[in-house]
Amino acid sequence: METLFSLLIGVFFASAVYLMLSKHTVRILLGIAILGNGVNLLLFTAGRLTREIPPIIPFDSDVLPSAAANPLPQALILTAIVISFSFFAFLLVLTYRGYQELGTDNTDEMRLAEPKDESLPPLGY
Amino acid sequence: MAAPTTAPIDLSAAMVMAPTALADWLVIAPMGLMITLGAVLMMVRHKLHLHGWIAIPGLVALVILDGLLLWRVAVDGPFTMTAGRWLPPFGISFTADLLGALLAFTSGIVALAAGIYGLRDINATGRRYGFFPFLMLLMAGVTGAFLTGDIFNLYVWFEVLLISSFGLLILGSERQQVDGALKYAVLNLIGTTLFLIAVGYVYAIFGTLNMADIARKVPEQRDVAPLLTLSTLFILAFAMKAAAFPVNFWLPASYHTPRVVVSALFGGLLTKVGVYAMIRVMVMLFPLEREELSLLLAIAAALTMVLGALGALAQSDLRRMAGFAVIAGIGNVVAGVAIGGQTGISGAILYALHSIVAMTALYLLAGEAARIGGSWSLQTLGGLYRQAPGLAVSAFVIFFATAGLPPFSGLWPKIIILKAALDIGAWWLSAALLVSALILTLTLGRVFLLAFWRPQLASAVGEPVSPATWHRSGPLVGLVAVLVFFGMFPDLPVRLSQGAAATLLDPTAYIQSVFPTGGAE
Amino acid sequence: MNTLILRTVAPPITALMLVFSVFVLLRGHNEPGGGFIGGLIAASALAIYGIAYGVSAVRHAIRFHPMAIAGFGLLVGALSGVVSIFAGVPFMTGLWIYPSIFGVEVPLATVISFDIGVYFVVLGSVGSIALALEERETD
Amino acid sequence: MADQAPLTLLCLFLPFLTALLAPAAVRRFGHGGSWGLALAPLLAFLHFLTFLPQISAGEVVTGGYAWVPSLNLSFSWFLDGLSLTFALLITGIGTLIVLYSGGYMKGHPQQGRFLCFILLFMGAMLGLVVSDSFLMLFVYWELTSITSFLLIGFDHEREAARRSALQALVVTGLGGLSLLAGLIFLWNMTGVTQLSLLVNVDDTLRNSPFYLAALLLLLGGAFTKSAQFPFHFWLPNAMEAPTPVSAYLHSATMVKAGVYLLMRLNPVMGATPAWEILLPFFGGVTLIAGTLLAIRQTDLKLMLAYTTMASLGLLVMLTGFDTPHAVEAAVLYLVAHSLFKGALFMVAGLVDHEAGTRDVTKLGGLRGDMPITFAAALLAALSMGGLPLFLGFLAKEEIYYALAHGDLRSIVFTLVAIVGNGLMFAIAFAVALKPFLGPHVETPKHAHEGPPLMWIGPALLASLGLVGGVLSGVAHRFVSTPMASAVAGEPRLVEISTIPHLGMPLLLSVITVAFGVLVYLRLDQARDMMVRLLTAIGSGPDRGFDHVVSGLVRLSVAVTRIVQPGRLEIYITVTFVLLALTLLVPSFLYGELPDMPTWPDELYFHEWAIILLAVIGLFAVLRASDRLTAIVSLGIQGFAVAVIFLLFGAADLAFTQFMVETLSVVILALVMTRLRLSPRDHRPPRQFAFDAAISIACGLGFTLLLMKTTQLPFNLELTEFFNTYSKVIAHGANVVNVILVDFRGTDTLGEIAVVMITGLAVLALIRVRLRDPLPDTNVETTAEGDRS
Repeated sequence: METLFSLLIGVFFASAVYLMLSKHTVRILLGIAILGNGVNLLLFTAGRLTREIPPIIPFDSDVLPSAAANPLPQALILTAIVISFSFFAFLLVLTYRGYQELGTDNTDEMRLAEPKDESLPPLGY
Repeated sequence: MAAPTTAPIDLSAAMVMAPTALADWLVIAPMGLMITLGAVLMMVRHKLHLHGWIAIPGLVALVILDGLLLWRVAVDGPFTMTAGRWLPPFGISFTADLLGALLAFTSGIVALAAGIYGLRDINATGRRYGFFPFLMLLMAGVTGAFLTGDIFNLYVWFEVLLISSFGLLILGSERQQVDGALKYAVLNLIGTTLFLIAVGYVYAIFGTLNMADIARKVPEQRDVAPLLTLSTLFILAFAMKAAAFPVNFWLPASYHTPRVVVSALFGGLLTKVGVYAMIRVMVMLFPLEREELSLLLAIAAALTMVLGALGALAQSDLRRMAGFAVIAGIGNVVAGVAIGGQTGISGAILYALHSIVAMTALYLLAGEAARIGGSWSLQTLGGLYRQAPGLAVSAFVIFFATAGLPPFSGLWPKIIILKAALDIGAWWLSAALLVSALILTLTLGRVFLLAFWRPQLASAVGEPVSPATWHRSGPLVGLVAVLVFFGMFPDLPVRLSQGAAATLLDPTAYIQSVFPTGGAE
Repeated sequence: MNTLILRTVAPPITALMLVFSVFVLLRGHNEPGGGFIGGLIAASALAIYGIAYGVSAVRHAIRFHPMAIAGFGLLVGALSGVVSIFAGVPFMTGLWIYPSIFGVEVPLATVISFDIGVYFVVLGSVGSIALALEERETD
Repeated sequence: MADQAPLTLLCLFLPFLTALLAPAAVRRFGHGGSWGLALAPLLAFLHFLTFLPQISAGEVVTGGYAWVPSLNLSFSWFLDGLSLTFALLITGIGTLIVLYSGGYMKGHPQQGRFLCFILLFMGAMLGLVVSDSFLMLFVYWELTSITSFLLIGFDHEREAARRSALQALVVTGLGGLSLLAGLIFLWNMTGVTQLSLLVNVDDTLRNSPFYLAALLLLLGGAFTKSAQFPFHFWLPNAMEAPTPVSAYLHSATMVKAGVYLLMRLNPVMGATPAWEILLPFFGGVTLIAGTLLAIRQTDLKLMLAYTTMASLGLLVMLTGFDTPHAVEAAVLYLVAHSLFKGALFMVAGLVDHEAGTRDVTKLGGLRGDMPITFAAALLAALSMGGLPLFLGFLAKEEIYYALAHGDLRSIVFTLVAIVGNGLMFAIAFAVALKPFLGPHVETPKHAHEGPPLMWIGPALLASLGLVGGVLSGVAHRFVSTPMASAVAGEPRLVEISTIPHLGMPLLLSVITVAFGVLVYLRLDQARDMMVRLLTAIGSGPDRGFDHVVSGLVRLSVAVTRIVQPGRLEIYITVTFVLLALTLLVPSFLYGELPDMPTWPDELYFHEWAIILLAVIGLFAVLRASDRLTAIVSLGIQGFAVAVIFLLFGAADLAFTQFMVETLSVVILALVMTRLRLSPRDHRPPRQFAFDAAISIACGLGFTLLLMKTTQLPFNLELTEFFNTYSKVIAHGANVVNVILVDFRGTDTLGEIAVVMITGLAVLALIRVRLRDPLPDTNVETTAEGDRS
């Protein structure tokens, strides 16, 4: 199963990378969202896979049966999901503001911070 | 929600039973204090007059706590507190060793300086939209990162400081900030994501996240696990955070856009967290892999410092120049890491400490120069030597400290790293170090000539500027005093960074502090 | 989007979602759920109310600025960790007490207050973002 | 005499401490404050004077304190004949310079600052010559560079002064770095960090394979500092500094530091072929170039400056000329030069100060107005010209003793010395006689004799040249012999006296003087000739410096445009190319590829279906031609992931993922509908192929690494612990939640901090009104946008 998941994760990462290589901020944003999912799946697979039994201790037991899924990666992913959602929200609004303020979603045209034709620094003394 | 259903169980199999000394709280306290104050500031966000009264004493307390922490580590060696009382590696351990404590303490100092400077530099809007909460949580992230002993937790603190830096980056109300912030955010997000991915692989290989535990397990797994690929991934992720060539783009693209006090904080702190993580992971966890990849690191280091220095020379804008100066400094640190060994690592650590102070001071200086001279650009600046002699003295110190000339603090790490490079016969790396230092000398000498010595341009004569209040001059003078004092009496920081390097190269003490009884095997 | 239907169903839905969010929060320690998901549900409730009645109505209804609520949540979370200093145990150690209220033994713990902190942070923060975005739309 | 150490330490720091007082002293006492300030170097001078008997008896005095024990570096000094002589020259001439500055800078608004800089520089120079440990030497060496930067750029409102200051900083800074590398080389080769211990290890050093590298690096330091050709250009430009600075830098200090270093290293690094070729060669070239360049000048200071360069060449030449008497000659010439050059510079300054010009063609007949100055100038010139009775004569005799031998090399260098000395003779008298003799020429200011503050210095130094020559026995006993012994590394006895002995040296001296007189009489023709010659040669290294600086700036701009092009697309592309390399290259290089996996046949149909759905969602996002498709497709892959979590036992995750994905899609839709965007992702075919290749490489890299790591046996220690204690100790049945709030609660604390900050950051982003960037102003921001 891990093999198949590895391939799936590869597809996730490849898609994310392709989208992020775009000039357009919106596509970069989509890429970031997919990247987050890829990372989560990677963490999930890193803890090895088990089918269907959630890590919840039954009422009549004190310990979790060993067939249950590995809870640690799940907890890590929960943390990571929340964080990546936060970043996604921030970036989304940033993109929106970028479009508003700079009038474009094309990163090639966003040259306010690093203008294109800057004059040489003074050469004298 | 049920009470325990079985008979009392043996807690000692799961928990640390030894009583917790109050002094152990020192490793948590800086981070805890900053988060608490950040939360409080958030609750009183609209009561602007309270912000300074909460934040500045808070930062003073942070410096004191960090100082006590450093003192304790220097005297007693590393110590650990594991959150939740769980036995390591099951809970999240916070472990303070010399490296973390030194960086935390130095960061505390510059945060205090920036906080005080920010009282005047940040206007009401900036404050209402969270300058001080962002600052507090940035510091929570920074100190948390320096002191945590858990690699996933390190990632979390990276994110805390990253999102705080996003917030700070957009506070200055200028349109170019959106552009800078976009590049900064996207590239840094890629960097931290790569770090998280690497952490995922670490978990997949070792089944643990505690760094002391990983350090113990690496030798067992060395023959089977893909540690070199993993190490390269770590290096790439941390190089991005540290702004090493060729993944340093985000820094020059964004650091000049926010308010200068924010740039100062960033210049001092953010890249150093990346450097810290690189040292922690590559030196302490994967020493043999670092050795194997040292050529890669050395090439990156040489390019970083030379291109950083050249980049600084190419700028007219003082802030952009400072950004490239930060990068050149990172090159020096990475060179130390690449060389390795007691000398190289201690040089890298010492340089990082120096750079935290010097780069913050450099940005604050640029801010004052621009405030008095009315411009950021060397094209129009002039006459500052006459107008602000005190500032000229600060500039003289900061410039030569940055270029690594005596008697200022930049000299010593440069000498140590150069010695380390020549010890192993890396003449080209030494040459890069020297070329970088020379170009920086030329660059900063030119700035002194043009902005300070050159008479004020007739077109630039404007209204007289109000003299600097202590909010502005105090932090600058304080940082300059640090640069001068440790330039003339470098023994203490040198000794401490040597101690830090020794602990990293032989992490027995670090591991011992996490697993006092040899651990739960 | 200020349709009559939405205005009619919004109050009960909001109330229901808020109650449900608290339920999800409290059961989280033993069943799927917890502070984060609870907070998200509560924030969505605010968002729906905001769409129906306008952002200012929501702001008026919750009295505090959402970010202040988030700050309160973070404070609760941090204090839940720090309070263990008084028990002489490390940071974030779960402390449980079982006071008897009206004859019922109620378990109270710092881990629960911590989860409540998470709930408030998410409620405040995500709510604030949602409201801010909605507010733009009505400009 | 161990009890001397604290006093010596105090003397070493006295100039620095006094420097801090200088501005206040001048503010309080005016230019007369320099009388008080001069006490500092005077006291130091007297202190060092007390060591003379000891040193002349062949002893060395060392002392020191711990400084940086962690680097095995102590603040330690080492006084032998060489360093003591230097210390005496620095403090002695320094005293006179401070006095002279008091007069010269009288009424200057920044006189206090000037004296402060002079004293700082003096402290640096003094520390340099007494340093024992390498690093301390380097620290002081660089200190002289940065303090001279301040001094040369003192008249900072003039561009030429700024340029010269930067030039000196860069050239000597370059040398300083070279020196540092050289010193560390020495340290590594010998294991010794102190100059005084170097003497014991000479053979390992000379035989080391790194000898030549170390030597070249050290020479890089010495030659730049001592203005050897082709690094000489900064020195005449340093004349932009006020004259007291020139007098000080050129007589006993700054420029002599390089010679000092060479003399210091002579016992351990000398007497090798490289040493004996490089030093005389560069020294000789510098000597000739310096004198020729001096001839063309009409400015008194510049004439002297170029002869300084020539004299330094002579000194370097002699230091590397391993014949009997060479070391003695160098020592004698060094002392004589310090005295007469200091005096002549001060004379030039006096003339300038009183007459208002220092152009030799516009001066004449001042002897009546400035008799003391004239006397001092004459005495100094006689010494510089090397006429009998003067110290300069002794030096010249010794030089010819050293050089005049039968072999070809000696003949060549003898000729070089004759030409150089002859030309210097001519210039000495041009400076000393031209302004004073002949008909009176009208000058911008009506000249008077200067105040005592100003003539004490030159008069005293010039007289010392005579005293030293007449009382050569005393001078040799206390100064020349110990110094020569120190430079040679073995006992030497200097015996030359001012009574001429018939022989080859005397003959050569006579030839030199005759040549000098000839040139002096034909000075104008000689000058014209040189001007024509130099015009023919074109630009020298001085212009070259400008070209280098502006070229470097242009280069840096060009390079920075390439490495920092300002386009996010390039930044991301580079990052991902590196990522692909990072993942794939080590995997192949170090054999870290996974084993061939077996075909996954254990999956159920619905699991396949959902994985397929996720992939379809991804491709739909990639191919999306409008916003809505993109958003919906993004939702599909997100929900597919949620279902995958559910199928593999992660209910909490699925729940959260579902919620988060919904919210993401909603806010994405909310925001995207307000943007007018180009719907399609236009990439030209080549770009598409390139991007696709990078993406696939990255994806492949992650896949391979994940396969490799999941093929390893897994350590479930942590999970077992959580499963065991989640309920019994932490009282929670949902292990995931217990991990989140208890086992790893600190992560969650950080996470909610992130969430809270995001809320605030988004708020700030939406609310704060942005202005146009105003890069050239720093107006307090007035933006207001808060409405809540």
